[in-house]
Amino acid sequence: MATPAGQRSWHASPAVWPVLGIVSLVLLNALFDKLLPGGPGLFGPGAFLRLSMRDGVPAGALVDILNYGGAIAILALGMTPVIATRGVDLSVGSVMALAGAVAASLVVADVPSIAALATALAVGAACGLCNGVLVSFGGVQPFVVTLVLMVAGRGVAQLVTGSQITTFHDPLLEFVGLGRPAWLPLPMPFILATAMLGATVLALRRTALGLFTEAVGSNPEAAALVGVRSRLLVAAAYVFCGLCAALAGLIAMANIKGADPFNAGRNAELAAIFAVVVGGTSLAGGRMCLLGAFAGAFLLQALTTTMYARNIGADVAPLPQALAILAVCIVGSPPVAAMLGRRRKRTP
Amino acid sequence: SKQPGGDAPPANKRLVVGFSQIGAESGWRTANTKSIKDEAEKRGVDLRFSDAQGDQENQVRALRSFIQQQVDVIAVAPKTEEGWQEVLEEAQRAGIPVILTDRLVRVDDDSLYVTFIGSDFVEEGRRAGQWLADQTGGTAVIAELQGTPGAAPTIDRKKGFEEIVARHPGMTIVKSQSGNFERSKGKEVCEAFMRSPEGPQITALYAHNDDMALGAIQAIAAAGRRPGEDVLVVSIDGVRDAFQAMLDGTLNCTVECNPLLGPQLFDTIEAVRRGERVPKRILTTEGVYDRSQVTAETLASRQY
Amino acid sequence: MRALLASRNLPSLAAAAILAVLVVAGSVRFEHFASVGNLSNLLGDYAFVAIAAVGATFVILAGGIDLSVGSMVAFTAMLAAWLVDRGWHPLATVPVCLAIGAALGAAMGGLIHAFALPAFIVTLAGMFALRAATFLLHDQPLGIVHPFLSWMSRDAAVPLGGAALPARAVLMLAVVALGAIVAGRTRFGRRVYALGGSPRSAEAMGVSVGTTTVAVYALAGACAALAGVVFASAKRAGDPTALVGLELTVIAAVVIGGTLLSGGVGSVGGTLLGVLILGVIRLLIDFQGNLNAAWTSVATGVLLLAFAGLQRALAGLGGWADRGTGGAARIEPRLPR
Amino acid sequence: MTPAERLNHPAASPPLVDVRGVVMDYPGVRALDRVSFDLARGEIHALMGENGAGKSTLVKILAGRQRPTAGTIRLGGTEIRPASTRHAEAHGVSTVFQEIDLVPTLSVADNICLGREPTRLGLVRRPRLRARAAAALRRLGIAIDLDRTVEELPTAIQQLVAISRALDCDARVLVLDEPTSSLDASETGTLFEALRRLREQGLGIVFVTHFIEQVYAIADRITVLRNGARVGCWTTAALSREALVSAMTGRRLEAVHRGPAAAPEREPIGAPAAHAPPALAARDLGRRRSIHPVSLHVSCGEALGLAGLLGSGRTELARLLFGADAPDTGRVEVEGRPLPVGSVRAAIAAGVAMTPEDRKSQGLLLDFSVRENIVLALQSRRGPLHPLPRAEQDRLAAHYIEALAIAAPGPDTPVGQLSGGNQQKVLLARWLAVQPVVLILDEPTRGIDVGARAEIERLILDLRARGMAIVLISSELDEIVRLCDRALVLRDRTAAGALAGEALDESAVLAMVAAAPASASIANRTVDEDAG
Ligand SMILES: Nc1ncnc2c1ncn2[C@@H]1O[C@H](COP(=O)(O)OP(=O)(O)OP(=O)(O)O)[C@@H](O)[C@H]1O
Ligand SMILES: Nc1ncnc2c1ncn2[C@@H]1O[C@H](COP(=O)(O)OP(=O)(O)OP(=O)(O)O)[C@@H](O)[C@H]1O
Ligand SMILES: [Mg+2]
Ligand SMILES: [Mg+2]
Repeated sequence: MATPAGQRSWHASPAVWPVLGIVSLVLLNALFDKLLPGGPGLFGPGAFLRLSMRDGVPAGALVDILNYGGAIAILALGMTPVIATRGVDLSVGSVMALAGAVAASLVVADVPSIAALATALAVGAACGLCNGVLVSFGGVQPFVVTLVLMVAGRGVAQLVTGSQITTFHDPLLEFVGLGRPAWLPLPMPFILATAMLGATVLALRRTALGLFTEAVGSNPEAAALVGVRSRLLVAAAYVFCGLCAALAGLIAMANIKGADPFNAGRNAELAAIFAVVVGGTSLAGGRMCLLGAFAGAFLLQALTTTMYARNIGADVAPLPQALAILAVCIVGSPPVAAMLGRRRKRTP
Repeated sequence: SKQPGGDAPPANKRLVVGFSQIGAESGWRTANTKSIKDEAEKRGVDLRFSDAQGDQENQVRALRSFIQQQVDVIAVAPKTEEGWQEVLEEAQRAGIPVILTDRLVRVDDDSLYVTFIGSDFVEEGRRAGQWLADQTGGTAVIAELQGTPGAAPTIDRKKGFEEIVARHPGMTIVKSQSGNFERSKGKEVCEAFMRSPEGPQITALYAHNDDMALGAIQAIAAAGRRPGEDVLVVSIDGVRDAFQAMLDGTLNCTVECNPLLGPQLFDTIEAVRRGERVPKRILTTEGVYDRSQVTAETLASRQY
Repeated sequence: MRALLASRNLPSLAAAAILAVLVVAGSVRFEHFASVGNLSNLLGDYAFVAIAAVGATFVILAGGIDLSVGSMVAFTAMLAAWLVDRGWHPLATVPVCLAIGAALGAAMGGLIHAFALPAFIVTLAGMFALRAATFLLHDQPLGIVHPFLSWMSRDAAVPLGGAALPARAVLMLAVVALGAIVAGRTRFGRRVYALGGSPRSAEAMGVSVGTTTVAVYALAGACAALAGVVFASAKRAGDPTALVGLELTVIAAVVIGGTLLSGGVGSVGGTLLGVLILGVIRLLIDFQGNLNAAWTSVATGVLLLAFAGLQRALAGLGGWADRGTGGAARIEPRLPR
Repeated sequence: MTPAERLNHPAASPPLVDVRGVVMDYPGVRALDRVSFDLARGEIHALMGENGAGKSTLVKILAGRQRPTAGTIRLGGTEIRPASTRHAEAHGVSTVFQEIDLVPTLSVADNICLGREPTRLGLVRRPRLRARAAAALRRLGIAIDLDRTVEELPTAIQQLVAISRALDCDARVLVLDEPTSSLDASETGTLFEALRRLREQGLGIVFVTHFIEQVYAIADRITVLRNGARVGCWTTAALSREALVSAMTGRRLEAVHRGPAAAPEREPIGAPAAHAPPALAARDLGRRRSIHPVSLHVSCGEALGLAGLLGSGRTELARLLFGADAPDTGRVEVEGRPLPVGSVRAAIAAGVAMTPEDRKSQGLLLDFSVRENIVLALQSRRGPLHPLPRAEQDRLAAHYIEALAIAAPGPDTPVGQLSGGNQQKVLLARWLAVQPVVLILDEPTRGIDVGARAEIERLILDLRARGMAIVLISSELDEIVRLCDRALVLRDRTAAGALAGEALDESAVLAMVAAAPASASIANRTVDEDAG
C-alpha cells in the first residue's frame, strides 16, 4: 500500500506503531490462550486466533475487531483532515446518533431505504457544513463550535426518534452493518472503512488537496499567501468529517437494527481523536497520516476485544487499556526512536 | 414561611412542583418523564421540570434552584443514592417536602424526605432469578450482562439475582461483563460471551435491562444458537420492544420496572399537601411477564 | 486601565458583558432569579468545577490539555471518602489527596516531556487509568458521616445578604485569586505563558521546558485533587461513576473565559467567568422549567452558540479578530500539542 | 590597550571562550567538523561563512541549545557543557539567535525580562520590570509600546527587541547571530555603538553576519567557516575583503562578483509604448492605520525599488499590491485589468507573485520538504485537481536547488533543517517557479551570503531583462540603486517622492528618506498613530 505521506518510507511512517500494537495484542492473547492452564490453546474453541466458518462467513475475535473497528476507523478518517487543519470535531458522536435516527425514522415511515440512507448522509454533511462555516468563515474556535453541535445534536436526534430506540426491519439498512457480501465474506463495516481509506487516500494524495490541507494546518498564513483557499478547505474538511460520522452512525444503527439516539456514538469523538493521534497526526495541525488513523482505530478496538476475551470487568478494564496506549506511544516516540536509531547505527 | 406539607393550599394558587430527572439515557427514562409531565398537565399542576443530562451535580443544582423558586413540593429521581444529605437539609430548612421516585437515597435522617415511590431493584433481580430457577428447575449456565459499572440498578439487580443463584447449586454464572445498559454494547459483549470457551455451554442469559437483552439476542442468533430456546433470555424493564421480542419468541421473560409513576406521584403529592400521612415507602405495581402470557393485545396495550 | 482593555483581554471582557446580559435577561424573565441565594448556590455548586478549572487553565495556557480532570476529581474524592470511612479526620485527607494529585499530575507531565508525547494521549490514558483506580478503591458509591462535614455545611457558611455563602465557595474564590496571582504576577506564571506562546522560543529564552511542564501538570493535579476533596465533602460521599465528562465542561469553561486552546493567551479570572456562564446557562434552563432532555440539549447548544457568536463579534469589533499581520484567512489557533 | 594590542598578548589572559575540535552531526549531515574557535575579553569576533557553513550551529552549541557530538568548550579556562540556554546564561553566555526567538504572545516588556523578572516576595514588580525593559530598549535607541505583543511587530523591531533582551543580562559573552539582517543603516549604527560600549566593558562578542562592510566596521578578528570546517582566523586589519570572500567561498572574488557590474543589459527596455499598459499599476492605494494612498506603476522589464526606513510602510504597500490586505482606497491593475480587492488568488492568477519578508511565519512550511515548499505556489495556481506530476516536481526542485545553490542534503529534507539563508532561497525558488509577470520581493536577500546575494542580484537583473516587472524592497540602498530603474521612497507611510535614472543614487535616496528630520527615526514613532 502506498504510504499516505508520499515521501516517507514504510518504516518511518507513523502507521507502523499502531499496527505493531495490534500485532502484539493479538500475540499476547494467543500467548494467554496457549499458556493459561485450562485455556483453549492456540486454535481451540474460544481461542482468540480461532476462525470458525458460519454460513460461509468467517467468525471469531479477529473478525470482531474488523467488524467493530470499522465505524471508528471511518470516524478517524474523517477526523484526520480536520485535525490536520488545526481543528477538532467533537460532534461526531452526536452526528452518528442523528444520522441513524434520521435513516431509521424515514425507513419506519416507509420511505425507500436508499433515499433514507442518502438523506442521513446528507444530514451528516450538513452538520459538517455548519461546523465548517462557523469555524472557517465565522472564526469561532473549533472546540466551541463542535461542542455546541455535540450537545445539541443528540437532543435533535432524540426529537427525531421521539425519544425512543427506533427499531426497523430493512434489508438494505441492515446490510450496511451486518452485511457479509458473498464476493468478499468480511464484515461490511470493515469493507466500508477500507473503501473509505482508499477513496480518501486517492482524493487527498492523488490531487494536491492533501498537500493544501496540510499546508493550511502547518502555516495558515503562508498557505493564504500562496493562494490556497484555506477557508474553503477547512470548511470542506468538516463536511467530510460530518459525512464520515453519518456513515459511521449508519453502521452503528444497522448493527443493532435500531437507532439509539441516547447511546449511539457516545464518546466516539474521544475514540476518533485518539486513533488519529496514535496514527501520527499531530493535534497541532500540519502533517497527517490517514493510514495511521485507520490503524489506530483498529488498535483501539483490539484493546476492547481483548478486554472481553480476557474477561476483565468494564470497571477496571480502562487501566490495562491506558497502559497499553501509553506503551504503544512511548515505543513510537521520538526520543525512543532516536535511541533505537543510535543503537542501530552502532551495531553494524 | 411554609410548613413542610402542612397548610392546605390556597384554592386560587396553582400547586408548584419541581421535578428533577436524571436524564434521557433510555426509552424507559423518557416514558417515565412523559408520564410525569402528562399527569401534571392533566391535574393542572405547575411542573418545573429539570433534566440533569445524566449528571447528578445538575440534579443537586436543580434542587437548589427549586428551593430558590420556592416551589411547593420537590420530587427527584436520584442518580445515585449518595450525595444528597446537604441539599435535602436545605430543602427541609426551606420547608419544602421532598419525594423520591425510582431510586432511594442514603441520608443520616430519613425525615429529610417524605416518601419514596418506586421499584426495588434488588427485588427485580430476585424475580428475574426466581423465574429462571423455576423455569429450569434450578440448573442453568448463565451469562450476565451488567449495567453501567457502579450504578445503583447494576449493583442491586446483580445482588438480587445472585441471591437466588446462591440458593441453587445447579445455577452458575460463568460470564459477567458490563454492557453499559446499551443495545449495541449488549450485542458486542454477548458476541464475546458466545465465542469464549464457555460459550457453547451457556444456557441462559440475564441482562440488567431489556435493551442489552435485545442486542444480545442478535448476538446469540449470529452465533448459530436459538435465543429463547437454546439460550433462555431474561431481562428487566418491560419496554415495548421487549414485548415484541417475546411475541417473536426470542425473549423469554421480562421483569417489569414500571416507569409510569406520574399518577402515583401526584396522588402522593396531593396527599402530602393535604397534610395526610403517607407511608415511607410506596411500591409501584409491577409484574413479571413470561412470553407465554404475551399476546398481540398485551403488546398493543404497552405505553412505552 | 489600558492594559485591561488590551486586545487579548477582549474575549474575557466580552464574556463578562454577556454574563451580565444573561443575568439581566434571567431576572427580567423569571421571578426569584436575581437573588443572593442563587448567587451563593452558583458559587457553591460550581466551586469544585472552578477549582479544577483553575488548574486546567494553567495547562491550557502552557499549550497543553488535561483530559484526566474528571477522573482525577472522582478518584481523589473517593480516596478522601475512603480515608474518612477508615476513621481519618476530613481535614487530614486534604494534604494526602493534594500530594497524590500533584504526584499523578507530575507523572503525566513527566511522560509528556520525557517522551515528547501528545498531552492528549497521556492525559486520556490518565483519565482511563484513574477511573479504573477509583473502582479498584471502592466499586460503588461510598457515603461518609463525620461531624466535621455536617459542621462545614451548616455552620461554616458565610452570611451573605440573607443567604449563606458555603465555605467551599469562599475556598474557591481564594483559589481563583491565588491562581490569578500565580499566573499573572510570578515568574512561574510568566514561564507558563511563554511555554504556551512558543515552546521553542521559550526554551531558547532560558525557560526550562521540562520543569515547567511537570510543574504545570502537577499544579493541575493538585487543583483537581482539591476539587475532589471539596466534592467529597459537599456530597459526603465518593462515587466511582461521578463526573464522567467533567473534562469537557472544564475545558469549555476555560475556553469560554477567553483562554485560547493554542496556549499563551488567557487568564484565570476569565475561567471563573466561563464557569459562571455555564452555570447561568444551566440555571436559566432550570428556571425555564419545561424543557425535556432533548430540548435541554438543544437549548444548551443554542445558548452556547449564541454566546460564542456574540463573544466573537464583540472581540472582533475590538480588532482582536485580526491580530498580527496576516489579515487573510487567519485560521483559528492550534490545538494543544 | 586597544583590542588589537590585547590580542597580541594572548598569554596575558586565557581566552574567554575556547572551543576545541567541535564536531556536530545531524542525521546525514556533518554541520561542524572539528572546529576550533576562541574569543578574548573585550573583543568583537566575527564569524563568517556561506549559507550552511555552520555558523548558526556553532552559535547554538555555545548557547547550549545543541549538544556537540564531540569537542570541548572552555569558558575562562574551565570546561563547560551547557545543556540548555538557561544553563549557558548562568555561565554568562547571552545569545540572539538567527531565527528571532521571542514568545509571540507575550508583550515586549515580558519578552525582554522573561526568566529574570524583578520580584519581591515572589511577586513580579511590574513597574520595575517595565522600567528595565524600557531602559534596555533605550540602549538601542528605540521606544516602543512595552505592552504590544511581539507578534504584532514587524520583523526588524522584533530583532531589536531580541537584541535588547540579550543586552539586558549580566553577560560575559554575547553571541549575535545575524542581528542586523533586517536592520537598516541607522539602526545598525545604534547597535554598533552599543556593542562598542560593551566591548569597552570587557565583554567578548561573537558576531555573525553576511555584511562584509559591517565586519570591517566593528570586528577585531574574523573566523571563517566553510562547509563545517574552520578555514582560518585573522585580525580584521590583516585580511583584505578579497581574501575574506575567497576564504569563505573558496573562489576568487571576481568569480563571485562578476554579477551586477558585468550584467549585460543595464539599460531597460525603455519607456513602455503608449498603448501597452504597465504590468502593475496602483492608483491611490491606501489603507487606514497602515498606509496613505500611494500611486505607482511598473512596466514589463522594469524594476521599481521601494526605499525607506523601518516601518515606513514598504511591507504594507507590498501586501496591498499583492492583495494580502484589502485596501480602503484605490485599486490595483495588472496589465491594464483591475484586480478584485484583497484577493491573493486573483493576484496570483493575474501573474503577481510576492516573497514575504518573514520567511518563518509567512513563508515556509518548516516541516515540509524543500520540494514541497518549492512547488507549493505553482501547485496552488494550477488548482488542487491538477497535481504536478512527481517527475515534474523533482525536476523543478533539482533545477532550483542547482540554480540558487541551495545547500540541502536533498529535495526531501524538511526545510526547517536548512540553514537560514538556504531557507530564504527556497522561498525565492517557490515564486520563481511560478514565472510571474510581476514579482514583488520583500527583503529577498535577508540572511543570504555574499556569493548567493550576487547570484540573486544577477537573477533579478536577468528576470528583468527577460521582461518581468519587479518590485524590490530592500533595506540596503546600494541594492536598490544597483538593481532598480526607479525607486519610490516612502516616509511615515506616505510616498515621499520618486527617483529615476541618473537621479537614483544612494545620497539622493538618503536625502529624501531623511527629509523630515525627527519623525523618520524609529525612536519617535508612536505606535498607535493612525495613518488613515
Ligand atoms: N536541525 C537540523 N537538522 C539537520 N540538519 C541541520 C539542522 N540544522 C542545521 N542543519 C544543517 O547544518 C548545516 C549548517 O547549518 P547552519 O545553520 O549552521 O548554517 P549557517 O552557517 O548558519 O548558514 P546561514 O548563513 O544560512 O544561516 C546546514 O547544512 C544545515 O542543513
Ligand atoms: N517603531 C515602531 N514601533 C512599533 N511598530 C512599528 C514601528 N515601526 C513600524 N511599526 C509597525 O510596522 C508597520 C509598518 O511597517 P512595515 O513593515 O510596513 O514597514 P517597512 O517599511 O516594510 O519596514 P520593514 O523594513 O520593517 O519591513 C506599522 O503597522 C507599524 O505597526
Ligand atoms: Mg545561520
Ligand atoms: Mg518590511
